[in-house]
Amino acid sequence: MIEIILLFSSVLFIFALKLFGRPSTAHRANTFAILAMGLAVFSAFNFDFSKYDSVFYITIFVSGLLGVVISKRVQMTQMPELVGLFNGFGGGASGAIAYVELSKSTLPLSDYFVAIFSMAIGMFTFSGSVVAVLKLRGKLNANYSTIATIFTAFLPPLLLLPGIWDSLFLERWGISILTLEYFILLSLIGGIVRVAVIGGADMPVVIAFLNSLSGIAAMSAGFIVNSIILIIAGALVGASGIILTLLMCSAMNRTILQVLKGGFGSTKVNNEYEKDPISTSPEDVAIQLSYAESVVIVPGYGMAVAQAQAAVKELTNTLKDKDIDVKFAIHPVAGRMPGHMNVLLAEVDIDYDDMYTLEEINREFSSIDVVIVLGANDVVNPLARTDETSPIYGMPILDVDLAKQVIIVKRSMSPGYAGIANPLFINDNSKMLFADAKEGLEKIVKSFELV
Amino acid sequence: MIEIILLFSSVLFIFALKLFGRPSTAHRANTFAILAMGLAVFSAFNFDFSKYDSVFYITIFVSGLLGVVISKRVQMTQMPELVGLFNGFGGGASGAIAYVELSKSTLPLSDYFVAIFSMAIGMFTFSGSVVAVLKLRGKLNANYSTIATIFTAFLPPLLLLPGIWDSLFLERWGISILTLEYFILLSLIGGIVRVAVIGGADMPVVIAFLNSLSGIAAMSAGFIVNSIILIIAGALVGASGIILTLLMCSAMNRTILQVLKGGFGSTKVNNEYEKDPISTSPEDVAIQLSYAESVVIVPGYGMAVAQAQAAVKELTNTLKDKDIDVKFAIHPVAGRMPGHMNVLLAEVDIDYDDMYTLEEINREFSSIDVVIVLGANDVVNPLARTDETSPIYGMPILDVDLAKQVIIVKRSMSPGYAGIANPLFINDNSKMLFADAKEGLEKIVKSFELV
Amino acid sequence: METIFLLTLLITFLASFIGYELISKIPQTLHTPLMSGSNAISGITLIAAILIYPEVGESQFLKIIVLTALALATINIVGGFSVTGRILEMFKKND
Amino acid sequence: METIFLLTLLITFLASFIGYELISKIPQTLHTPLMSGSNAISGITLIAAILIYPEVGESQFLKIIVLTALALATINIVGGFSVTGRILEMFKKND
Ligand SMILES: NC(=O)c1ccc[n+]([C@@H]2O[C@H](COP(=O)([O-])OP(=O)(O)OC[C@H]3O[C@@H](n4cnc5c(N)ncnc54)[C@H](OP(=O)(O)O)[C@@H]3O)[C@@H](O)[C@H]2O)c1
Ligand SMILES: NC(=O)c1ccc[n+]([C@@H]2O[C@H](COP(=O)([O-])OP(=O)(O)OC[C@H]3O[C@@H](n4cnc5c(N)ncnc54)[C@H](OP(=O)(O)O)[C@@H]3O)[C@@H](O)[C@H]2O)c1
Repeated sequence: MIEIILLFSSVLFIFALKLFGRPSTAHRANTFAILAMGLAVFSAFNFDFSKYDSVFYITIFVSGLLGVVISKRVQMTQMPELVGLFNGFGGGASGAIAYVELSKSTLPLSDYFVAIFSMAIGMFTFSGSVVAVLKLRGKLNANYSTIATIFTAFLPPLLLLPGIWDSLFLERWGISILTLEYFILLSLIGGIVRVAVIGGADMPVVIAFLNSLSGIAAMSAGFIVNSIILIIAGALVGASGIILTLLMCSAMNRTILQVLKGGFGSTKVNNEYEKDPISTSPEDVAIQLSYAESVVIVPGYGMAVAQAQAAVKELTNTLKDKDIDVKFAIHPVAGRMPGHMNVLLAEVDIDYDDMYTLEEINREFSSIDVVIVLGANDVVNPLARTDETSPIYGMPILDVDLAKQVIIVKRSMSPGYAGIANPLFINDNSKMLFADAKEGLEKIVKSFELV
Repeated sequence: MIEIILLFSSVLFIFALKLFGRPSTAHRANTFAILAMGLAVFSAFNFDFSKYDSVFYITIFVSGLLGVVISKRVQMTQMPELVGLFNGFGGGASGAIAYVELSKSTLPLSDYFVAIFSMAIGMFTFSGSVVAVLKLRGKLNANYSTIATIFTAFLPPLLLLPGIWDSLFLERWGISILTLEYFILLSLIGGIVRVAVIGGADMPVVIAFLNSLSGIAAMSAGFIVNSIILIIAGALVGASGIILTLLMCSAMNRTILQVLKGGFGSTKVNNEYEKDPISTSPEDVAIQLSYAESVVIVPGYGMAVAQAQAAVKELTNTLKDKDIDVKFAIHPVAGRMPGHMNVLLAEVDIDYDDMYTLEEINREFSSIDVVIVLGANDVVNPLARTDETSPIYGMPILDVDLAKQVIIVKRSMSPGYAGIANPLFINDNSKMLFADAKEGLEKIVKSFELV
Repeated sequence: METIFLLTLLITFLASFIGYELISKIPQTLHTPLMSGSNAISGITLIAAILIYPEVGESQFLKIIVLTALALATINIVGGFSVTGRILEMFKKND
Repeated sequence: METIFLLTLLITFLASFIGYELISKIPQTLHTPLMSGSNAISGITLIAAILIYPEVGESQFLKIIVLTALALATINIVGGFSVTGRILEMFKKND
């Protein structure tokens, strides 16, 4: 009976993953996944709920409540942090399970290595995720690559140590608790160091990668506790995390190893501009827009930081009222998480059909009257097409420079994540509106009333 | 050890199926599949080759040789028949295995039903495939729908009979050999009747469907003999056959049930033409072509029947020598098997890049100077777009009628598979070249020398 | 036992393969909900916590660790699904 | 035994799912080689013939039936792969 429930639950997990693949079925996907999870959890009890004491149930209840509260409170712009944090939790849980199993002396030999693997991956995921979250929040900016190099160099002897230790002091074959704890420490430090060297804007890739690791940790925990559903769900998450990571990397034209090695954007390149940009005012922008027939808005990281979604919606409404065609051009790695811009725009009810992917919109730019680049930078940098020495060379970009007029809304001339100058800013058909994305847009909307 | 080989073999089968999905990797796919099959067969011997007598090895050897000879001899136009025949063999083999297992009295109860299922499906596949091959060869044309209706109506009592029989005359629980043979007979007749009612041009769909069934028969045989590799490979074939069947049906805008019900094309529709078509001569066609800048060739069932591939290649060369752009428009169900036209054209070295799918080429027809429709009919019938009462209404077609000039090469005004008139033939910009596809083309090429 | 282990390995491979295949065709728009959804699924390790809790025996220390795992996994699951639901809600009202 | 059966069922499901997913994105050009290739694979039932041949015992009749199955499956496999190779060869020389 239990086995049939588990079979059913596995099938549901797979269909959930499949349904996540289409916008029209994605919300059903979540329901499927919840159902699958519910069945799996239910069957784990094996119809014997009395084996568990009240502390157990209270823990589940309280943490479930906590989960709901956190998830309801968080703002959509903080999504990446939240996913990162939860990831760490999942990894930590798997690591803890593996530790408990390892400290039992009854574990069969073949499971030892799987368990140590699961423990290490889980703990690595945990500490790595915490660092990733801190980086995303901007709480950790320094470059830790020297520490990382030293740590990596010392890792092999550090890993050998417990073997020597155990063979000296341990009588039965196995692993001492002390060694286990030492391994945990190493994994935790490993997670911290590895993530610390990676630049803040690469955190989305790191989070997808850690997500994959947390799946792998769960999968290997499944091998220890003999749970097929754990193995299947873990494998699904592990594999989907990997492919997501690879997709993201290829959208930035970098390999996963380059990303994980870290240090991106730290090499200094020539950031001088040959001439001054033309700057403009909200009033002028409003006038310009009112003469346009087609407008494309390119949201970027700055839009998310400034929380300018509502203002974007307001401007869109204003423009549509004047029968101006408004489209959104979404670069695959714009913002802080893949697909993040789509979510932020959907949050303020911007029509799904108005959001265009890179391939779709790039064909159209030459016939667009005005493009508004809103806190985006690297994803519209034409050097990716022209300058072979540029670190972003080869990354597919939005060809906004082909449009008739480009207005860039950002606070200064400072570079984006890749740390390089953007010649788009000094193009003849570009104008800079120096402002916070939200305030800038609000002023433009206000100016419309005066036009 | 054996188990690890089998594990590896399963993995190879899956990667083979994946590699079949891209033109650049498809030939490696076959190698992978052969390797997987080799490993699976090898492991079935379980390192004990002495258990088998010489009759056994001779059978394998002779039939292997036979397989090679048949496959080398067959012409590419007979591909569908060959695939159909082999299908039947696979199904028949599974059915025979199930019969042997059933006649042992040691089979556990739970396997009885699986085995009967496997036997029935296998035998059905066998006889159905044979009929399908006969139909494809044009050896069976009549419409057997009344027989089918009668058979279907009597099936339930016919199936009940052996139960009564066995309960009367059989002492132990189980199934008598007589009943088994009776079931085999029913399955064989079932296969014949079911396929006989389906029109000849629907045979490709039927063959894909029977392919799926042969996979399912193998899979269930796997459950009886406890072979995981049989189950996996069988399931892969079963599932891929089903989706292939569905893809084909949707390319004809019909459901699988409609196809399997049969009787398509037997309803009589108005096949009168309002006016006479304009007919033309090979010489005129040659002149017309020599003034064209862009030519599209649409091959159809008639091209395959006439074996006109080599002539097509010759014409293409002639045209390309004159710097005329030549493209091929391949409808998904043109010919006698999905993708069949691609294979035939590839056989005579026509460039893969010159073959266009329906979606790709339909955008271009309006700028094409001359379209040559070569033994195709239904796939270029504009009624599919305009006439709601037509049996092919809604089927995506090649919009050749948008081109500047259309030349149709076929032997008469007779309709194609769907049995309906084609208004394209009497369009103002259409001309008919009444000829066998191969002879017609050869004459056109010859005329070029005179131009 | 050995057969079961090999069947399990096979299942692991098949599931990973499916995970990989399914995600490789997902459109970019859905990357955020997908990440968040699969993140929630990775809390499946809750099952392991449930399974081993009755077996930890006397040790208060191990009990606390299992409870910690239980809490972390539960937050991961419940929070993860709830936030995925919120994200998808935003897409849904667009339809 | 029961576990093995359920694991097997799971594998059946996973393999079918993979078959379905993989083929649903195949381009039309490859339909013929795919049909022919998967047709060859369906001869896998050869394995069953190999497995049961030593167990049929005395009965000459059953022996002949197994040999028939063996022959049919072998032709299916060898012929199927060989013809698929021929078809693919035609595509290859195009590259
Ligand atoms: N999305 C992902 O999954 C992902 C993953 C990995 C890496 N990345 C990387 O992240 C980058 C994303 O490109 P992007 O164009 O979106 O961002 P970006 O290139 O990092 O540029 C963001 C710009 O926003 C501006 N900005 C910051 N705060 C602002 C505010 N409050 N108001 C207005 N403007 C503000 C900044 O200029 P000021 O300081 O002058 O205002 C900055 O130049 C790419 O390099 C990509 O490779 C993304
Ligand atoms: N490919 C598949 O997988 C598949 C599967 C199921 C159904 N079908 C059906 O098959 C049909 C395929 O369409 P189609 O346009 O390729 O064929 P079609 O509509 O059946 O027409 C073929 C035409 O070829 C002509 N023809 C026959 N022998 C010829 C020869 N030796 N030389 C020149 N012409 C010859 C015939 O006209 P004459 O007798 O006047 O020469 C006939 O009108 C569709 O209705 C489709 O739904 C295809």
